[in-house]
Amino acid sequence: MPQTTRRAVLLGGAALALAPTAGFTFERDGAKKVMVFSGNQAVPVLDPHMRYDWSTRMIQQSVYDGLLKYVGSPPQIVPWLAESYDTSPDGLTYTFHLAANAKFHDGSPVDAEAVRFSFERALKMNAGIAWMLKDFLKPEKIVAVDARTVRFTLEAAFSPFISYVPWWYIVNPALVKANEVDGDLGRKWMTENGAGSGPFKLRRFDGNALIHLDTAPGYWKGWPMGEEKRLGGVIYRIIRESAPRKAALQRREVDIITNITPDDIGQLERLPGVKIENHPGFTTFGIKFNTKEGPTADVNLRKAIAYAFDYDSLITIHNGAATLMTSPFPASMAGHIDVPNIPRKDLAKAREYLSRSAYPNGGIELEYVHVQGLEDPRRIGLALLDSLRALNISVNIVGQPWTTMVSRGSKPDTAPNMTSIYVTPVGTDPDTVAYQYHRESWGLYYGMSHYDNPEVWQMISTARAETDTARRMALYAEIQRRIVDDQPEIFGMVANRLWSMRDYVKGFAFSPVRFTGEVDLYPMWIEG
Amino acid sequence: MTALLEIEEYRLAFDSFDGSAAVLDGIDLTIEAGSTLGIVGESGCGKSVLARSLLGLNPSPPARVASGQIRFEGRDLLTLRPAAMRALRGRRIAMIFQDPASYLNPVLSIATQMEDAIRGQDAAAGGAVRARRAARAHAHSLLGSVGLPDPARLLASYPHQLSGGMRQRVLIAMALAGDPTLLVADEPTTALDVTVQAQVLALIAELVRDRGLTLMLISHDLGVIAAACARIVVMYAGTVVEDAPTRALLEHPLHPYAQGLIAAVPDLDRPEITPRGIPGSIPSLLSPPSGCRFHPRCDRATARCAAEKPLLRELLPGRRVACHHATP
Amino acid sequence: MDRGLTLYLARRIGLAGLMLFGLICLTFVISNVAPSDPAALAAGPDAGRSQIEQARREYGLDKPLPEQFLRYVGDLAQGEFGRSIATGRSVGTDLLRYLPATLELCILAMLIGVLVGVPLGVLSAVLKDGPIDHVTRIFAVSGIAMPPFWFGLLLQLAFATGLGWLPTSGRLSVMTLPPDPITGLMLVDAVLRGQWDVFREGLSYIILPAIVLSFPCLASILRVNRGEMVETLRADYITAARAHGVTPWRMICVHALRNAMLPTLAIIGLRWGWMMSSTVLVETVFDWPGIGLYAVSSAIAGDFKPVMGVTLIVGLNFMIASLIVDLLYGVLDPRLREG
Amino acid sequence: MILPRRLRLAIFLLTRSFASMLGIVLVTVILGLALLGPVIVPYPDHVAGGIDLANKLQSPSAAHWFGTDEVGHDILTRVIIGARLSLLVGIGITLAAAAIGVPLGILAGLVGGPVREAIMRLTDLFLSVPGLVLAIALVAALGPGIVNAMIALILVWWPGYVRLADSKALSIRAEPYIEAARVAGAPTFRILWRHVLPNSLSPLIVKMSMDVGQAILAVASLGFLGLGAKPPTPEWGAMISIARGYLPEWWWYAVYPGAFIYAAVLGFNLLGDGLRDILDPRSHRG
Amino acid sequence: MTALLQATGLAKTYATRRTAFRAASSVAAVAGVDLLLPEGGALGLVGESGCGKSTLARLLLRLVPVSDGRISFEGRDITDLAESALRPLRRRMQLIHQNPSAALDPRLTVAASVAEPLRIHGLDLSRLPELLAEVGLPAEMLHRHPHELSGGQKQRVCIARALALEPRLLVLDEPTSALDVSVQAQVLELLAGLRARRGLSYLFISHNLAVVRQVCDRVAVMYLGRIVEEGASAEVLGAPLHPYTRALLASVPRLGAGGVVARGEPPNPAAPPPGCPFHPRCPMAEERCRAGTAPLLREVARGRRVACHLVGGHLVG
Repeated sequence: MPQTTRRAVLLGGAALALAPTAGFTFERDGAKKVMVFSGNQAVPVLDPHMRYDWSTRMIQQSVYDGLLKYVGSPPQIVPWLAESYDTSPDGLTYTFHLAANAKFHDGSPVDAEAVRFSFERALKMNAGIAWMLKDFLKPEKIVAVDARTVRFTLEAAFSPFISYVPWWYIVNPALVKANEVDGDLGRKWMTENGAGSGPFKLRRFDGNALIHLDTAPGYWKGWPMGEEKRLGGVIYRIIRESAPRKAALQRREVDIITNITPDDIGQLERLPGVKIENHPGFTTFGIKFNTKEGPTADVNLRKAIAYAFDYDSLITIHNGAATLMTSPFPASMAGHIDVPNIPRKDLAKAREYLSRSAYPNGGIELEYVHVQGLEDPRRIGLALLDSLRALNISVNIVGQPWTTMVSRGSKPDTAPNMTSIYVTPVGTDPDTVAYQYHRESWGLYYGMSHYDNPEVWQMISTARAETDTARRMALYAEIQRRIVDDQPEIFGMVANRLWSMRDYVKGFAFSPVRFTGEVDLYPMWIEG
Repeated sequence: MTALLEIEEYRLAFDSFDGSAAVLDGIDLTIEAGSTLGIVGESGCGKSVLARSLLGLNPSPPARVASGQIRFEGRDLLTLRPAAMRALRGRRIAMIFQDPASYLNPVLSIATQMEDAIRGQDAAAGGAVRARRAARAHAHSLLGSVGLPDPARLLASYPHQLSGGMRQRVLIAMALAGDPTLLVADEPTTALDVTVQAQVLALIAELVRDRGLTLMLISHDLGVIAAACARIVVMYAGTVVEDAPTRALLEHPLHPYAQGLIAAVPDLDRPEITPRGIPGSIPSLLSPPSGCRFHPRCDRATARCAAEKPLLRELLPGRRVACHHATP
Repeated sequence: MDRGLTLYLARRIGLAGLMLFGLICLTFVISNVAPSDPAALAAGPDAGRSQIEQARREYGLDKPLPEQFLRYVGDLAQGEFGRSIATGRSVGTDLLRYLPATLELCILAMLIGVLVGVPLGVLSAVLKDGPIDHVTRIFAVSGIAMPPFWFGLLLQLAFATGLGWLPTSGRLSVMTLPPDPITGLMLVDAVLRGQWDVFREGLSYIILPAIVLSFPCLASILRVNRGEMVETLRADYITAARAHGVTPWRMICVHALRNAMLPTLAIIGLRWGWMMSSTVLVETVFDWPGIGLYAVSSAIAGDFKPVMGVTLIVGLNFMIASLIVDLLYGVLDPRLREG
Repeated sequence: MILPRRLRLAIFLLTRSFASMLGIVLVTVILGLALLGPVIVPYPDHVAGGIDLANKLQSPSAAHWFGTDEVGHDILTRVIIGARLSLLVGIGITLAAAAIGVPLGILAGLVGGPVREAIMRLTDLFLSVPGLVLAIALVAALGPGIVNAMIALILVWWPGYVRLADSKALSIRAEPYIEAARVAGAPTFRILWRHVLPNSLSPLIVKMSMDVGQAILAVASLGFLGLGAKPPTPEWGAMISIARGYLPEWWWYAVYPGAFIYAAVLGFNLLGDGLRDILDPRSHRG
Repeated sequence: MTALLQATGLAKTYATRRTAFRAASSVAAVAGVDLLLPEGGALGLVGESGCGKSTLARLLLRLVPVSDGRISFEGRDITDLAESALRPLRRRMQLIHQNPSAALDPRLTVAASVAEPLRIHGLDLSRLPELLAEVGLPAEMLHRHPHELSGGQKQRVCIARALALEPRLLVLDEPTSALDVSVQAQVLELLAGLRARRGLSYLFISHNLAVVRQVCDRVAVMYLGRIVEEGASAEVLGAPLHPYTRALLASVPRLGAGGVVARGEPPNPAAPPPGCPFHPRCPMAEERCRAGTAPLLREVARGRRVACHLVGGHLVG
């Protein structure tokens, strides 16, 4: 590969010039290096209370701070804007004590009012993250006790509360109010502007192409790698297709990429100066059956399919970079157990279940729906199609837009026979997964099975209010076993998360609770 | 008088998928300097092809010269290189065409077209090419000389704004741009109405008289030819069948085809004479009749006519005819 | 401007308005036959039922269809294309952001198409049935037959991945700031601002997509121009020009080409319209941040407001192009200029 | 007498032109593959979706001439079966569009007046949006799939035939022989059927030949955007769409289906050009 | 003699289409024509191109809509008849076109072309060879296509097709102008023979005065959509009264000497001159010719009508 020249921005970014043609230099901003990260997904809306997905949250996490923060693997919740918090014994009241030196990018302090304002704003907007707390937290129950103390009083005991708090970012009330139009809570302005206190601040925002962040000078929390090594900034560049993204890494146009296919790993590993980060993930893949209507309402047929499915193909498709699920919960989730009788490919059993079903000789066609444009579920669909030929069941593989799929899944009579679904729990609390199987989740994308088992529902409700950890975990173990018995879905796999980066990229810290592809940019730097 | 143009044994074929058509089959004729010659014949007899041969305008392929010579001022036009032919066009031999509407470029102004013709003549002459302004002045005077009023306004206009007669006058003016010796007029009035036709014919006669031009006029209309030319050549199916002074031919045609042609034209002044047609139709030149090409339609044809091609012979002084049976 | 022209323009614009309304109806109908639930998209992936319902109200999706339609038309009348369901952003703002990139790409591609297509067409016609003509003709048909997305991939393979001469995709390298917009067309702005290195870099990014986009257009122009030139060179007035001794160069480039350019102009107008729709493919391949990519990504996400917006823009562009071609026709063809 | 001459002329015109010969050869090969496809493919099992993950992404070899794809399908097999699909779809779209457009167009051109005005305005409406964008909107609404893609393309394709048939009908209507038929007392329908339609046939055949190619290309384009055929249907454009993610290392995966699209479309266009030379030697519009 | 075809005040106005650079306007192609064709008569219609003679022919055959005036055929007013009501009448009024190559459907054989009217009216097809023989074509021509025939043969086919329906009126629109003179004479012979044998009536349109004089017993001269002179052909063409007719006759090149009279060219029908339309070209024009309305066509002698201010005043007292 020919070495290409790199471009550099000279002081202040006002004057532009070509870098020396010999060799290459890093992207620089003044004396500091700039790291370029590339993924496939746009960041249409920056507002932390409006929406989230992996790319959006990565930028939000960089620009904003939360009261707490998830770090490490297994994920831990560490203090951030809040130095500490207290919980009342009844599990209803949480009191957060804020750090003294935290300040927004405009220099104003991050005080209790800012926290209250931010939570209130998120709840009022009732979008994005609001669902996590809105049933348990009313805006008027958030009180700024003093400048550095905020108290939340929940409507009912809710054990997962703390596990959600890190995703509630604190915005600068003064800026938001200054840019409010027609009582929109600053929504329009916040779409493309930052009002945070985070380690980075926005320099250029073009959500479909490129986002340029500058490191916030004198970030209140300091830098783990030290002021000397810290970056001058980060660029998130959207390259939709994997081939050009790989090429860009190869040509050193970017320093780190994500959304690489398992097939790419081998190629990338052989490149000199390139390393791979390959970590067990947190995102479960399952094929949800419609348990209410159609042939798959028959548990025996579901079992037959689950036993006929070639689970190894999931691993092969991912070139080994995946782990089969041993329970409805991902392995790094608290309370996860290996459910002993979870199905694996066993054609004899499959045929036995089939013979007990309404279709002893197969002869039916089932629809398998995946999100249009996603490659892995499509290939898994092919594997499913291949597997079910042994049962004389044919599969109609359909890619549909997300909206269509969700809309169909909202009612049992329109939900597809089988739908491939990825679910990433937003927190480490087992309730986030368990609640998918609750009656309340029916019709939502993770509730497409319309799983119907009132006993399990009852256990889920009990567990989320239970404050005794041991008792909770026992309940969850039982929940996992019961769900596997009912087979509302084929429990698939957890794919590894993959990044590839130049070897001079340092400070990468994996945390499974983040979404696929999402990186915590704060601790990273470039060496050399 | 000296011969300005001599055509000898000129044969031209058009090649097509269906074979080779002998469009001109041994043409022999001479034009004296300063004379007026009319060529008459029905459609497909090759008269227009002959006219275009003089300026090398027949597209090749499909046209292919089989044999013969066309000597103009002593030089064989058929062997001229393209550049030399370009130098001749317009400067020595000029041409005016049948349908003035289609022979003027619809999207260019008269000024542009005339200037280009004038400057093209300059370039061909090898001397300095005059400036557009000078060329336009020349165009102005040319238009005046063909009897067009208000040349300045005319120059600024486009062909579609002119009437048929004006267009033909413009084309004549362009033909005069290089001050030619020989003017070839290919059916110059066929597309015009009868009143305008008379005007254009008068103009041509006037130019021939005033400028001492040699005229070769081609038409299917014997009346037009008779009005403008002193001598007439009758063509049939790619051959010259008779060559005679106008009055002599009209009063006493020698070739059976010429006789038939004259008898077929209805005479406005003598309606009591019913015109007679010539039986049959013009032969296909892909497989022309053997011998005399007219013999299948000729009531005097004999076995000899089918076998032997009659030569164009001088039967009377100044009168040539190609017929085995023709008598003075 | 005389009264006739004013009347004509008024009629044409009125007709275009009618067509636009038809188009709006068409796109609205299309977007509503979809079995998807836009509200689910609006509310986000983890949204609960109440959030979905709130989004439905917020976007007016709970209103009956005729009312939704009237609202949409009303919004459009104020230049407002509605809000994207997926992102909540104003489609009008997004279109304004992406349109210049597409226009820039199309203009450059059209320049390539005309500057290469017309001379090649002339050359091919003048050398009719010669070897150059044969090669050119196959080349021209190839332009129409070559799948643009595949051609783009091949060029990427060759020039970006293989030879490494040009970047694979995007509009500028990550660290280069685009010049402050004057016209919105980046290359033009770079020149106006005197930022020549940005211009050079921008050129290196735009050249491959522009070539791919221009190929079918170039081929069409070449074909039509060649055909018209062949026809024109056979025309009587060209024979006359030859007889009058007009120089060959002037005869081909002025006398013949002026006539051949009229139908060529028509195909240029038509192709300009088509080009806007081909950008859908080309922008997808080259990650070009224009309206084509915007339309495709929205269509795949089931987000219809942007698709409708792009369809309207593309249709409007097409109508304007054909109006301009009609007017240019009058300028170039004196026969149409006055009665 | 006459037919042989016309036939000979046709053969002469075709054989004289290298381009036309190439078109005939390409179309014949595609037709042959489409007809014989299921018989000659080396891995018939890979058509229906049988997967072979052990052999995924193999480079071209004796066993797999064109290599294998990401689930181990033989690319040669799928490309050949793709020919059948593309051909059916291309011909289907063209025939359906012509069946809608031609009668409407001839009616418009012959009857004139408000009927023509209404038909032509509707046509203009569809023609004012370049096809691909409209097709994308339609398929996005109807949902992806080969049948929906065909419906969308037929919907954007028919107006072209209205235009052509209308202009032919208009020009033929002005022919004296139509007037002669009217003088003879022929009713409109007879004029349409006996004179207008047969005399419009040549340009229609030429357009249809070219449109088969363009329809193949359009379906492939939709496939490429992920809006065409569903897996495991072996559709060329959809194959390239997937193959894109495997560039540049597994280049053959994208290159072969693309080459087949190119060859097929080229073939039908060259054939159309050749037919035009035979049927309508003076016309040459692009 | 009874009138077979009669027109009163017949007019046709065309609207020109508006384009980008031109407003819509109207052109009077035919303006107030009175015409009478007696049973068995042959009326010649002469004039230069664009004078409206072809339009007049098509008006009379009801092939283009009438703007104003009445037409009667066989004594019956056909001005407002619907196309279906006209269809049976069409059998008795037929048209021969100027260019026989265009008047035959290139895809049909001679047999099919000639048989078409018979089929339409459900007549006996066995008469085909007979029809062909009548126009002087051998029977083997039946299976030829138009492009295999010469111009004269094609015109004969067209005549046979017209005769198939046994018409009483034949409208001939420049039937020989596309033909060579040697063939023209053959066709004229044929037409004369047919008229004598079948008792046909001809409306014969031509710009060739000599041909009209040969074929027709009456002649009408048209200028700019109007008839300016009408009468027996020997009189009109032998002793013309209207200055235009005189100019026309004087312009015809003769085998012998030629002469030139008329100046200028026919004006644009979209912008006709005021007063007598011929006045800008007329050598005798006076003040009254230049203003007011066009002179009316008036009878100046028995069977002789002229539209000229100057003529009318002198001859009829």
